[in-house]
Parts: sequence; structure tokens; C-alpha cells
Amino acid sequence: MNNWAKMELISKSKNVGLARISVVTFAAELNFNLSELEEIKVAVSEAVTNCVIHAYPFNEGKIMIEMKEIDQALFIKIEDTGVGIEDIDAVLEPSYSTREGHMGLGLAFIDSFMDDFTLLSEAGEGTTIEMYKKPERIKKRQQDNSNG
Amino acid sequence: MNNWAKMELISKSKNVGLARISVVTFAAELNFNLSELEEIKVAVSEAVTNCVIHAYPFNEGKIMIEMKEIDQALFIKIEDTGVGIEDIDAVLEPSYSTREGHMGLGLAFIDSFMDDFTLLSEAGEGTTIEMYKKPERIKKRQQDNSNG
Amino acid sequence: MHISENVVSDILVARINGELDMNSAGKFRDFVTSKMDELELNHLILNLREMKFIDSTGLGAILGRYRNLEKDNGKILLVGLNPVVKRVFSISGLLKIMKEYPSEKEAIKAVKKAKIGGQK
Amino acid sequence: MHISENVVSDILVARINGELDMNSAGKFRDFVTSKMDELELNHLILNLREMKFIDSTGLGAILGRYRNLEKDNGKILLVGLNPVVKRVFSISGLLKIMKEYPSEKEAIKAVKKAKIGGQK
Ligand SMILES: Nc1ncnc2c1ncn2[C@@H]1O[C@H](COP(=O)(O)OP(=O)(O)O)[C@@H](O)[C@H]1O
Ligand SMILES: Nc1ncnc2c1ncn2[C@@H]1O[C@H](COP(=O)(O)OP(=O)(O)O)[C@@H](O)[C@H]1O
Repeated sequence: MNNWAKMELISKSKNVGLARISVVTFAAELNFNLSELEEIKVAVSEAVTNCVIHAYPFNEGKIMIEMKEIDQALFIKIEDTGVGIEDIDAVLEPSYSTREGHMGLGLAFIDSFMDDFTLLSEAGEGTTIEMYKKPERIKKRQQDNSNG
Repeated sequence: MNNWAKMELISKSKNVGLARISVVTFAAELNFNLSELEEIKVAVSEAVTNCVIHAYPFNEGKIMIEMKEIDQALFIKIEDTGVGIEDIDAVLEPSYSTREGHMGLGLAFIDSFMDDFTLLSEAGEGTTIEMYKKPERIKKRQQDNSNG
Repeated sequence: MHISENVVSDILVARINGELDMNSAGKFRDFVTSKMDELELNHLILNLREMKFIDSTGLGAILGRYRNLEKDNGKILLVGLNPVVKRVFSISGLLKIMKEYPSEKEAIKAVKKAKIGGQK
Repeated sequence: MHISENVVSDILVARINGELDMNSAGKFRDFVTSKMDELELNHLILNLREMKFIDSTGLGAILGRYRNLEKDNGKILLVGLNPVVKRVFSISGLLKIMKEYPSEKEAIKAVKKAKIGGQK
């Protein structure tokens, strides 16, 4: 069976590090190199920080994290049941933030550091972000195989 | 709200390290010193290894881990739905193991390294182990307060 | 995260150890602000060689200090960016407003030179 | 876990790097067994200075090697136990059958001395 793990956390700022370390430890068993693992850490940190700051601005709520190995690649789903997003297209713009003092770079970092991501949300219902990344070594190997 | 986290893993040997690191990262936010954190790592490793080896000997199953902060101390619950234990009193004896080549030391280590633990099981239903540890620093502080 | 510091004329040299994220950004801001206010320092050199992690919240905290110092012509200078850290600084645009130097010494020299040139 | 090794006369000196648990115990056993069989070595010095973690499964793997070598009067000697590692060795009883030495050099000397003394 492909590896898989699930986690549930409270939206406290000290748990952002816990989420990061758990996911990167899971990812380290795949074929990522060190700088890819650093990129995954940043992406997870951004998504979980968004839950703490934006999804639950006034009280603590739950954050659900799922990690999966799919065809030697990493799939991560991070979910909250917080305030949700009114205008998804707007928040996907780099430098857009609904909070003063925030850089609006979180989603841009996720976009840069992961191969693929999807943001799903409904205002008042919560937000789900799914991210996908395949190790460069595996991509290369699969390409070499299909070429030769 | 006191901190709290939950995790669900598949009983693969590579996930023993993931469990260990996640719990110790959670515990690091409490007031444990470095050698107490090492002790917690050993205890978690023993409990999760038992699930992999004993609870699910023939196929992979799920392991549920809950960690909680209670009155500045750490509470950990590790649960499987595997084969369960026939004779709890027997397995609690140091050096007792139902598997050849195993030292029967896992539960003895948990006993040495945690303040308290409870083993609950029913044959065919699965096993739950609960462990509790309070940082020495907190114990000392609470004692000083009650003495003075 | 832990910060160790050093003061050279009107410069605070801060070495960040550990992770700069939403859990430590407040501590970073409080430490730098109070130190610089207290000793009336103008410039900040950030040595990030021992920084294990930074994300957009950490970068935001550094940008906040930049905006703060800018009012009085204060500068932030960077030292010891590893490749991944350099990349997040670069993507964020912060490398356009803060320069990187090969060592604390070089960064200190750069501040002093700018002063003689009359740019404070 | 990663093992680096060194051979001195009939002794394998193995330095364990990382974590020795159920995920790496098999690799440890295979590495030590095949190296010692191949080169017909009798004794094993384990340098654990860089070992980051060990639990009862890791100790079991070391005990397994001990039982194996014992048949031909081979010994296991330990080097570089940090306090926590020393405690788990001690609780497990392994320190009663394997001695600790302050350095690889001292451990090698001890094996050679025992041989001159005729105990192989
Ligand atoms: N989990 C979430 N719940 C609610 N809103 C979110 C969530 N994640 C992102 N957002 C919205 O998307 C915007 C952009 O996010 P991001 O690019 O990470 O930048 P920043 O966090 O700096 O604002 C946020 O300002 C917020 O309005
Ligand atoms: N989660 C579990 N499921 C089923 N049996 C278990 C579980 N944990 C412990 N046991 C039983 O308890 C015995 C003693 O466990 P332990 O002290 O950890 O030693 P060891 O794992 O070396 O056998 C095991 O041999 C096994 O029979």
C-alpha cells in the first residue's frame, strides 16, 4: 500500500512548525533532495499559517492535513472549516492580501515551490488547498525511461 | 485552549520515525529538557513499533496517535485495531515477548521513561496504550509553590 | 528562534538562530525594535547563516522593520543567505530593497562608507 | 541510518550514523553480517557517537550480532555512548555483556591484549 498519513491540529501558531516537520518527515521517505524538502516546508508553512491567520481570525479551530504518496510523488491536502474565501480569483493574485501588514505572498510561494496546487473554498464553509510535487529525480528517471 | 493534536498512520516501519518526530515536536513546546524529550522519543518508538510488529503481523493497519497538553504535562494515546493481547499481566513482565528474537523490553522502557502508562486490550479488538509525563521543571516548580 | 546581537557604532548586528515564522515573528519584531530604540541605532545587519527556516510571515516581519527604519534613512543589510533562503528573498522582491554582503565585516564597511559619502 | 566502516586485523569497526530502530535494524544486521563473513572478521567495535536514536528494536539487533559472534568467541565492544544511549543499554542489560571503551583505539587495544592473553 502506498504510504499515507493524516493529522489534525488546533490553529495555534506554535503548531505551524509541527505541521511543517511532520509533512517534511513524511516527504523525506520519497525521493526528494534537500532543497525540494525545504520548498515543501515553505509551502506547508504558508498553507497552515493561512488557516491560523485568515480561516480562524477570532478563535481557534481545527486544521486537517492529509499526506499521500501517489506514483512516487507527494500529495498534500490542508483543510479548515473557517471563514472561507469570497473571491478566489482575487486572492490568487500575487501581493493580494485581505490583511494589513501581510505580504500576500503565501499562495505565490506555494505556486513557485509545488508542481501544482488547487484552492477550493466557499465563504462561511472553510477552505481546502491541495498541493502536488514530484521529486525531480523521479521525473528524470521516468523521462529517461520513456525516451529510451 | 490547551494544545492537542491527532495523527493517523499506516503500520509501516518507516512511519515509526514519523510518529516519533511528530510527538517530540509537539512535546518540545512543553517544558521538557533534552533528555526528557529523548525519553519520550523512545517511549513513542516502542509503542508504535509494537503496533507494526505485534498488532498487525500479517498486513498493514491503522495506528491512531493522540497527543494532549494537560496541566503542563504530556498525555499520549496510541491505538491500533489489530490482534490485541490475550494476557495483559504476562506481557507487562519485563523480558516477556511473544515473538522470537524480540527482547520484551518495549513496555519496560515505556515504564522507565514515562511517569505513568496504561495498557488496554481485548483479543481480536486491538490495543490502546496511554502514557503520561510531566516535565521535571514543572514538577519542581509546583512542589516549590506548594511548599512555600 | 533565538537572536544573538552585537552593536557597532549605530548598527545593530542580529544573528538569527532557528526558524523565523509566524510563531517567532513577534519575538523578532519586539527584540529588534526595542534594542534599536533603546540604543538609538539606525541600521540593521541581519546575519541569517544559522537561520533554519523562513516563510512569507518571516519575510513580512523583516519588511516591517525595513519600513520602520526607512523613515530615518536607516538600512537593512543581509549576510549569510543560503540558496533556498536567497530564493525566497528574491521571489518576494526583498532583494531589490536590501543588499546582500559576503560577511558582517563587509556589511559594516558598507554602512560606514555610505555615511562618509554623506548619505547617512 | 548510515554505517561507515574500518577494518583493523580481525576487527570490524562500524560507526553508526542516524537512527537505529525497526526501520534500519535489518540494514544494520545485513551490513555487519556480510562484512564480517566476507572478510572473516571475529570482533565488532560499535562506535555510536553519531547515533541519533536507538530503541529496543535497535538494541535487539545488536544483541543478535552478539549471539552470532559469541559462538566463535567473538566480542562486541562499545565506543561513544551518550548519557541517554548509555541508560537504555544499561536498562536492557547489554552493558553486562558488552564493555564500553573511551575510544576506538582503546577498544582495539583491548581486543589485541585479550588475544595475547590467549583468550582469542
Ligand atoms: N485558509 C484560508 N481561509 C481564508 N482565507 C484565506 C485562506 N488562505 C488564504 N486566504 C485568503 O487569501 C489571501 C492571500 O493569501 P496569501 O497569498 O497566503 O497571502 P497573505 O497570507 O499574506 O494574505 C489572504 O489574504 C486571505 O484573504
Ligand atoms: N499493540 C500491540 N498489539 C498486540 N500485542 C502487543 C502490542 N503491544 C505489545 N504487545 C504484546 O506485548 C508483548 C511485550 O511487548 P514489549 O514489552 O514491547 O516487547 P517486544 O515488543 O520485544 O515483544 C509483545 O511480545 C506482544 O505480545
